[in-house]
Amino acid sequence: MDSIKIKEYKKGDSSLNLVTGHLKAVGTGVKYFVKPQRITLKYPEESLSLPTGYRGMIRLYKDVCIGCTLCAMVCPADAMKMATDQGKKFPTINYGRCVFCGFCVDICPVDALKETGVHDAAFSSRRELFFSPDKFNQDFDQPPVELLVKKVKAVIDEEKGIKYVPDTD
Amino acid sequence: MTDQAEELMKSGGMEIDVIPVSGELNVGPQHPGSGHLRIYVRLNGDIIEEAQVEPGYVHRAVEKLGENRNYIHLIPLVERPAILDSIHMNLGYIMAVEKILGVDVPDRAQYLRSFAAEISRIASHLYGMGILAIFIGHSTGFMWGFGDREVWVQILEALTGARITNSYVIPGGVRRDLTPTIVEMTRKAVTYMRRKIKDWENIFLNNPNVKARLQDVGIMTREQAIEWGAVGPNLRGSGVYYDVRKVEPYAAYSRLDFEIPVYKEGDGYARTLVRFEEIQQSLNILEQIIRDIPEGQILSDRFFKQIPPTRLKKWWEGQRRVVMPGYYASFRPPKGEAVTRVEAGRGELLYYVVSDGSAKPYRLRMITPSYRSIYVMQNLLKGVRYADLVSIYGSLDYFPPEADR
Amino acid sequence: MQKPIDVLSQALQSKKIPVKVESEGRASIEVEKKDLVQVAKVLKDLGFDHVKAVTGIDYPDQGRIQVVYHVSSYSDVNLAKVIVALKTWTNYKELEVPSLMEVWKSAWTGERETYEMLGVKFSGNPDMKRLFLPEDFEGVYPLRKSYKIKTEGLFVDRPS
Amino acid sequence: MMNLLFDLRYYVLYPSFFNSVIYPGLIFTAILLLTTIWFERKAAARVQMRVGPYYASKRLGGFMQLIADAVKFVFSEVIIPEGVNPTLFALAPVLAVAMSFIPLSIIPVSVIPPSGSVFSIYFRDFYDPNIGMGVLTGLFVQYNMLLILAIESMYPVFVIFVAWVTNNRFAIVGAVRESYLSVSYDVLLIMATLSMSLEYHTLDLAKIAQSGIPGILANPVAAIVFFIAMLMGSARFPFEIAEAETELVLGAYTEYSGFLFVLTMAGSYVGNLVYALVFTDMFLWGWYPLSGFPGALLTGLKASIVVFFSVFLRAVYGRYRIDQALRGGWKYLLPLTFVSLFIGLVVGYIWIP
Repeated sequence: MDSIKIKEYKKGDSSLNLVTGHLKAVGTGVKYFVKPQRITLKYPEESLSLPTGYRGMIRLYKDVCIGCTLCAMVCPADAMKMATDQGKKFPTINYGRCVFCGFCVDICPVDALKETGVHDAAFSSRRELFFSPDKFNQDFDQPPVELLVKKVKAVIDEEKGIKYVPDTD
Repeated sequence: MTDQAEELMKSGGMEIDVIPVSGELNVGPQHPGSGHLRIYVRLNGDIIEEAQVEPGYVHRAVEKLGENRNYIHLIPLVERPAILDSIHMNLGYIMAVEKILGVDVPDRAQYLRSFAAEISRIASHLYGMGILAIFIGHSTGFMWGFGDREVWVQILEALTGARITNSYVIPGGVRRDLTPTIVEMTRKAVTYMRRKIKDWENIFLNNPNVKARLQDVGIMTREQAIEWGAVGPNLRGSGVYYDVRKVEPYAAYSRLDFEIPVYKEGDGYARTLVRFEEIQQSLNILEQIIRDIPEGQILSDRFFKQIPPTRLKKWWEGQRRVVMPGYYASFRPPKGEAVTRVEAGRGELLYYVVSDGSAKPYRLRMITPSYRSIYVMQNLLKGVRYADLVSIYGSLDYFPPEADR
Repeated sequence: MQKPIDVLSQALQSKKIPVKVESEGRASIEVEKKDLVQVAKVLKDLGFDHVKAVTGIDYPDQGRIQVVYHVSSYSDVNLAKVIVALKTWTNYKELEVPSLMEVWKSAWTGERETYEMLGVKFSGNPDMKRLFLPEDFEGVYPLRKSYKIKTEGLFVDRPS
Repeated sequence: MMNLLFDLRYYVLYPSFFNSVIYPGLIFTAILLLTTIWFERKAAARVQMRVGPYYASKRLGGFMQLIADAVKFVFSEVIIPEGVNPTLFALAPVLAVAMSFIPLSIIPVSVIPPSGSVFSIYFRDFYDPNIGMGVLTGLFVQYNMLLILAIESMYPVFVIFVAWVTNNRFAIVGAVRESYLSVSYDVLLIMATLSMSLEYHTLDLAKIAQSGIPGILANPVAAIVFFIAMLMGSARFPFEIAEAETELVLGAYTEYSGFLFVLTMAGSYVGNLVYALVFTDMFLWGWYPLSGFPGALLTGLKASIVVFFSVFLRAVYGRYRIDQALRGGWKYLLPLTFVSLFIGLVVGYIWIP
């Protein structure tokens, strides 16, 4: 074990320190006022592209699925259930419950489930959140991309924290 | 009028007779300065005579649910109480499960656990400082706390695939490996944070206004901190040298070089300073990890062998990700019990898992740091000024969902 | 230098307190309800100064509840490596355990929670009332095994 | 036709009307108020890694957001809590705002030269014997310093009134804090003003500004004290103690919603502008060396900068505790005002004729 160091801070500033403290605080404020460091993403106009391996919404490849039920067993939120379809068992998912842990994707022995990276789908009723195997088998309807939308990706910058640069892909 | 209150009056340089004017205030749960918590306050003038902390507004019965779910199902569940610090919440639980299972974790996975945990700690501390700042009215500290946290959240997102509910740690190892991109991101983020910390000092820590609000506020002596069972930075702010990372090193902490900041004063400012210096120490740790991390597997051999070879090729050799063998879906650990502790962002996190040999834990006890702060806060709030309620609350970094579980 | 756990077990054995050493940092003591406070005081004298957790475990088949205090030390750097589980049992017939608040104040939260969740009364704790549950919560104690929660099956077609 | 226009111009530009309704009265204040709030949000956003108001009007940097907010507030429901007197509840904020507007018609914003200015026709009506020129002010009083301070010190009474009628505990605590604060900052304001009046041998703001000697150089101590007292008086950071959101929800204004809430909010901003105008006249040369309408614009510009700076402090500070603010006021700033009195006496004797 390392040596134990118990520190103390200096209490009771002198009035000179007090003045410099105030000046430094206001000065830092002014510094950022003059040269702002903004990290806001202007969302509808700029859309963030996600890193590879992002655990977004999941889709099923029905033709690959062997109906082993492992995904339903591992699902922590009881979101994935098995349904019988033409004598075969297929997973269904209730997105009202899914917590996007990705366990089902990881445990599927034949890679019949895949994370899509879509994270901003919207549904108009709770019933729509329930995906039957057939619906689950389709690609997600990507939200209509207007021309204005600029795909950007977040890059960590040494000076500005986060910078958004246009995504070239 | 309590003695404490009288003393406070004198120490504040106001030696006047205070005519007792009492009244009650219900701070929370619908109050901008309370969070999901109700504090019943009895005031005497400006002095709080009695404060009763009443948690439970965000209770989600993690312990009960834990008895009704398989071990693997609990991974996303136990990180819910403090999603800002989910890596730690997860890590403690997984360590308990591993102890019962008797699994060894490979070196690289241990380093990766420390890596994710330290990022989580920085993010958690920044969040805590942000909340403290807005509680005392300092909106810039609030926004900076959340803004700078975003940098670390981005790294976690790249590493684990999710921003906050990471579910990154699994029994026997971790789910994903470090990529060169993440190493580069971390390196830049460390540089950025070191630079930004100077501005933090100027506008927040050394700001005379902030000092006035935090110094000599909510003083907890060493004896009191021990008696009340304070944890984490609150404990270390009171001059107790206790950090699970040093006392009982887990993950890779026995091989990492870092210091534990301890301050003697025990007031709100000391607690804030401890958090602040812990961020700096965490930056050092991160640098060491990306320098020293050994090569190797990230999942215990016992489970790694069970992954089907075709999948192993695709995922591990392709994306540096491990997938789960079917074993995980419903494993039955032997009978036994385990007590594990980790140093989460807000302090010591204790798990007590009792297994009866079935697929579900017989009893899961989760003692979160904020849970242990309830008693500390209740005691600290007695005899302080009403305006100090928020600075004590903030400086304890109390997080209601974490306390309620 | 002796390991802290060995020092501890020697000290306890000299006082005729049965201690079970589980690993380098874990030990457990199982005592009768009536000896609880006394053993706690011995532990406190040894340097264990705070309670980390108070846990109640329901064993309905045996008709009793186990109460576990996990104690450790802050002030002694060596003892901090050890967590001692102080275990005791209480029957369904008389669900009352002496409170350890007089020894360790930090047992406050855990004792209150165990009271509301399992119905174990801690005599001597000044705040034996609910903490997390709402004041008007009805029904049995939620952490008892007799409090069942609804679980679902794996199949949509055949709900279990 | 020409006559009608001339008549209209005569009445519109008549300082008693012009100053209290157009500039720096209702209309200008309303615009400046919106600009101030917009600036406050924008400036805080710049410091805080954000963008601030943006989407309401992208070209104007989100300026229209404030208009949108105002419209939203006007049309949202005014909730009158149970157990209050509805008349008084509605009347209280109106009175408070009205009270905060009154000083605007007394503060001199410029001088009227005998000829050459649009205001020259009123030269005789607003003739100030102290400076030998007309003064552009709504109501000319030779002792306007005293009158402004007297009216402004009434404002906290109405804040307390607002809190009292809402019958809310947080509001009462806020009102108590406001009353403690108002006593301490009023003393500072009066003492700082007094030292300036000793220094310039007058109680007329116009004379101080027109003297051509900036007060901030002649008596910097008084300027500092006045500025801090101004922050206290208009509930700006770091003295936003009576409203203290995380402690008292919104202090005295907790129960207000909709349009009445806008009024309560406007009160403190108008107060800030009043103090800023006085500060400009007293310490920053006011309109000097301009006169007439350009002079008035210059005064407004300087006052706006003072207002903007005081709202900018939101991005730098948290709030002090009430006892710290009181201790600061009585223990440190009050002795400073004695220093400023002394400086006023000496400098006034040596330098200022």
